[in-house]
Amino acid sequence: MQIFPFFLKGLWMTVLISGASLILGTLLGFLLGMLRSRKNRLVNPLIGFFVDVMRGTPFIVQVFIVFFIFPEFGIQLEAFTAAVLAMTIMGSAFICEIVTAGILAVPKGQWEASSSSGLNILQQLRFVILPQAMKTILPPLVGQYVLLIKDSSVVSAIGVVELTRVGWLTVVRIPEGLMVFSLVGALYFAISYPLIRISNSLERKLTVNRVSL
Amino acid sequence: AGELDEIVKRGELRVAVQSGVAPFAFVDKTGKHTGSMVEFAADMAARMNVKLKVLDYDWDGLIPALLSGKADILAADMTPTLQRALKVSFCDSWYYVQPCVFTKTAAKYQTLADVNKPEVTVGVLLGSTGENIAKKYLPKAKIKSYKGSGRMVVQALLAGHVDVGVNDDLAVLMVLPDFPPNSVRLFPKRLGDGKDPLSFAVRYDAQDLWQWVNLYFKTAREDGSYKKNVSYWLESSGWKKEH
Amino acid sequence: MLEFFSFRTIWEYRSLFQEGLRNTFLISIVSLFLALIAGVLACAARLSGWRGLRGVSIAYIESIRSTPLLVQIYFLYFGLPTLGIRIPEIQTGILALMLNSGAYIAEIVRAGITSVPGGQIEAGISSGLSYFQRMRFIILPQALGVTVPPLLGQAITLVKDSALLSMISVVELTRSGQMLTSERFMPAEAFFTVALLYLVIYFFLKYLSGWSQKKLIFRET
Amino acid sequence: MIKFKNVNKWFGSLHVLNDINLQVSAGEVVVVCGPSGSGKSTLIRCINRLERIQKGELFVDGMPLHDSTINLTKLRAEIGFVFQQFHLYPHLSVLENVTLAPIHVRKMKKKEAEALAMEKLERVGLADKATAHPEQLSGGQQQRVAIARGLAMSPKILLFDEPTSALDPEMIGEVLAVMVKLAQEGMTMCVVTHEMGFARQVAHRVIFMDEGKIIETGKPDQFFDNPQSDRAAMFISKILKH
Amino acid sequence: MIKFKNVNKWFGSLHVLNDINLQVSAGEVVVVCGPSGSGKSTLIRCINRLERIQKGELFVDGMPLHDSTINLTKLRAEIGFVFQQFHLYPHLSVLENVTLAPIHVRKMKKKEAEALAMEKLERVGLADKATAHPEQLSGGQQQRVAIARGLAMSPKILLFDEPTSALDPEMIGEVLAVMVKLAQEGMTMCVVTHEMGFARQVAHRVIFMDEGKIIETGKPDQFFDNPQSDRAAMFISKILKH
Ligand SMILES: Nc1ncnc2c1ncn2[C@@H]1O[C@H](COP(=O)(O)OP(=O)(O)OP(=O)(O)O)[C@@H](O)[C@H]1O
Ligand SMILES: Nc1ncnc2c1ncn2[C@@H]1O[C@H](COP(=O)(O)OP(=O)(O)OP(=O)(O)O)[C@@H](O)[C@H]1O
Ligand SMILES: [Mg+2]
Ligand SMILES: [Mg+2]
Repeated sequence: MQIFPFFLKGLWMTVLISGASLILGTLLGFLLGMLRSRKNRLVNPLIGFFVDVMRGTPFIVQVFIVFFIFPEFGIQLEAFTAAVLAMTIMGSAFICEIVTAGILAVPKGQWEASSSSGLNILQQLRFVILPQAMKTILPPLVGQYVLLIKDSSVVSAIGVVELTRVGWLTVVRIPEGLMVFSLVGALYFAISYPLIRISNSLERKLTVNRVSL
Repeated sequence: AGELDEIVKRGELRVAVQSGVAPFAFVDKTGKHTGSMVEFAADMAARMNVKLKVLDYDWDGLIPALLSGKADILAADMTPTLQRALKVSFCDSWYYVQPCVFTKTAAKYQTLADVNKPEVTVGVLLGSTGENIAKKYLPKAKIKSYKGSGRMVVQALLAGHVDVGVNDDLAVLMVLPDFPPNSVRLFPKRLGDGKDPLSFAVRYDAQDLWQWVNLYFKTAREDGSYKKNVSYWLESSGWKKEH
Repeated sequence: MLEFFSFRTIWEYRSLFQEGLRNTFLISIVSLFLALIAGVLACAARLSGWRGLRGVSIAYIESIRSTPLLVQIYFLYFGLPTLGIRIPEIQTGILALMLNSGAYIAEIVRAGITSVPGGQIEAGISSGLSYFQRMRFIILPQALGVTVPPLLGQAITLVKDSALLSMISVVELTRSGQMLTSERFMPAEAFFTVALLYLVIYFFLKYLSGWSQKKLIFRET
Repeated sequence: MIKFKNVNKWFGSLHVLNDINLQVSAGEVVVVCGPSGSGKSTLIRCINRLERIQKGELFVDGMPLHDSTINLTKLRAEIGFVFQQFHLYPHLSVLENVTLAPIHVRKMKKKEAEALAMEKLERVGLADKATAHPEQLSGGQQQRVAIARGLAMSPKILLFDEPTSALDPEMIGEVLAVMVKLAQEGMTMCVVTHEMGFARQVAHRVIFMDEGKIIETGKPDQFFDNPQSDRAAMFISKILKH
Repeated sequence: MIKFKNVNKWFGSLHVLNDINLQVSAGEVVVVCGPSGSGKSTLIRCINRLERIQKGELFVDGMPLHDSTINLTKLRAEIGFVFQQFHLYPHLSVLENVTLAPIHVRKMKKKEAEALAMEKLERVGLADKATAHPEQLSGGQQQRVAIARGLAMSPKILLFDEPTSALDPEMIGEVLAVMVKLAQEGMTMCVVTHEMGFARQVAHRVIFMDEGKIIETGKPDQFFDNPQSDRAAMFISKILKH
């Protein structure tokens, strides 16, 4: 049980990295998502390509590129910063997809009505489209957060001592491997489960009542 | 300016370790990096009169960390091979481990010949000395390499996923007390000539650092600090109580 | 690290990468197929009127979704043998990926089913079709169209998650990269090759999904 | 054929059907009208048990719908329902839309069901669209296919819930023409609609609902020209005004 | 006020507006009718550039819409548009729906915008619903709020695209009444509608379109009672039949 404080430290690092990158990734993701929903012929393929590469390559490779290849171009980052940056970039790609889908799910008439009133595009997004899109965006967004939190375990490869890393480090010293990993699992569960419940209840609240099958 | 100048100017020696290998490098109860190699690194830094920075990577991160310049010295339980030496410079070996074959006490395998058969599965650690040795001496057996610590191989053995394991005997003996008594037995004969070297590594353009590390070990052997480190960490298990 | 990027070494290791790619591909396809079955069953259980069954399915889905795959693999590989159940690596990996993706797929399928407009269901009811007939002939065919994009996402996740099997000594794509790194100390070569090959699988799946979506999507008028 | 006896239904605390008594005999055509929210849809949806009643008795073709043990599949096979929004199956062709139930509920052979479906499509004037998909049809055509789909089960009763109110004005005529033909051939029909022309031409009775109650029942001409209750009079004046 | 000069528009290969020439002067009320798909919606959507024209010239309030450099925000602030499906903002209250554009486009103070909005809501008879949300209103009320929203920008022109065809019959009257009042007060209006009563009462001109062309233009009574072209005659007979 004396290992517990160590685990809490790992948990704290996991929360810190995920928290920072979720906030940044959400901002960036929303920005990209909004740009993408405009269907601009120049910007869209670019964002599309970015999203494809981020979705199509393992996160560990992305982390390595940020940490080990960026230095070749003069960008030396601390492990923590590199981890947050990599998570932010990757997260923003996934969030971008969710946001685009949410915006496209708002009926076209809402765009037409608001542009007919003379609102400019930013005003339309800010006052009319996004508030409605949030209904479609929120449940998968929270679900995506859970995935990102779990993905944060990958950054242990560049020396960030987060929860999973703590598990591996501890397993070296004490025999109860299963117990260690149960604890790791339980701690992830402790962060993820509430989020999943939130996502589920948002989904229930925000989607219209339906006929039973 | 050479590598050493830069280290001194920076005031910090950055050493990459993989903290999964007690007693070479691991994280102790208090969450501190320690172990034989970490102590050597600390001593080096002290004698350079700079601070030590321990960079702790996963296996996948070790080599890139050295090559990309994140770390100055790679202090892992790595065996120098000629192929690897094409990319990095290995310093003189500072210690010799004895890779051994181990199996469940009840298993029928007795000699190397019993194990060198296609139907036998051998568990090793990815990238470790054991992996190189097993490939060399047990070419017919099926090899499964695990990632993580030496404990993984023992665990895989006891779970029945492999028939025997190959790892250096120190690492095996170290973890045995944590498993049910008498469940694992080591083959009496060590593999190879009984001695396989471990070396620190530096980038191959850092010849000044390379020489310095070699000189360091020479000095340490002479002034007894080498002996102290090795006998505390590697030749007894007294450290276990303290860390 | 990029200075002396060696294509020759990558070429030299092509058979290793081939093996890794093949295993990743096979493991993914098999697990995906099984996960689809598991997901549809779990979803059916979740939507069923039976409270017990629903409870079991929710427990399965939510516990999988809130714990890391790594922990799940660890349990199957090192935990099950303590109960006397020992499964070889590849099968363990397939089982883990199947259970893991199954939970996500269950949610995807459920979302697809609930997206079919209520009027469709009422029209089916009014014609006298039974629950299973409605599922089979009306709801599932329409749900399929909406489900394809998120299923693609899950398939991609699964492919990338299969990298974790390297931990238990399965030689898949990521492991081939690790072996190149460990033998030759060429990490840049290794991970660019690996990333590229994953990207190839990704675009293959994306193409597949675009194609099937074209065949499956219907708009209600 | 259909018999409501003191039928009541609530949605939560909302009393949507309030002591409904109504009989429809075989071959009769009944038009239901009334303001929005008055319970018209709920009323006819109860007839094929898309909604369940909570108090009172409801018999359809001799089957007691208030009894939860009745065979619903059998009941629904006897009743066709046409929705305001058509609800054709978008993934199936017109022909498949019509044959789905005959094949899987009536267990007809595919050939046989297709012959039957073509006959019904002929009847609504759309035999040439059999291979089209719903999205390729205009609203009026879709609604006629929906009617053919209902007819294909050879139902004893046809229910319509505002079948023309989602249609463009020019298409309303073609759907009403089909419905008039069916009425004249003796089909038992309950139709929620505000189409006065249709009601006057073929309805035997018009029922006016408000706030979950049947307020007035009468012959169409009498009802429209000379409503008894104030509420009905006001309602009729509203739908006539423009 | 509005001037179409040989305007053409295509969707892909579909020629939806074919050499349109049309002038609407200030204070005029023009009704556009014609079969589904004839291009009515496209025509009036071009007036506030929801659709762009591809050939010809279109001037609105002196601004050349065929020119891509015009200030769209300014243009649209001068034109109110009322949609068939209302398109109220579901997440905002009625009052917020009406004040949104005045506050953010006209840069009014919130207080000021609210006073203005209340005045407009009064005008459509819904001042008491200011705090309600759209989903709590009937269709007719929603459409009246949509009109108030359009009016709140004090537009020079109001465009209506089938404003009553998504409404229950009893609610059509209340919306038309508001529109009649606006017309009588001298608002310039283009209305796509099939409501003959409205057209006869207030329209100065009826325009009949088919297949992207303006087939006939005339005074309402003359057009409905005595159409010149066969196509118009057939169309009128269809919408009158039931
Ligand atoms: N599933 C439901 N849950 C709760 N309330 C309902 C439900 N269906 C209908 N209602 C309410 O019951 C009342 C009667 O509804 P119903 O649809 O029968 O009216 P209607 O006469 O058909 O109106 P309309 O002309 O608008 O179709 C309305 O107030 C409606 O809001
Ligand atoms: N965005 C679009 N892309 C392609 N085709 C379109 C688009 N909008 C309209 N059309 C087509 O252009 C033609 C004219 O459409 P429009 O909506 O103007 O007709 P309408 O007269 O308003 O018909 P309705 O009475 O059904 O509203 C139709 O054939 C329609 O299918
Ligand atoms: Mg209704
Ligand atoms: Mg239109």
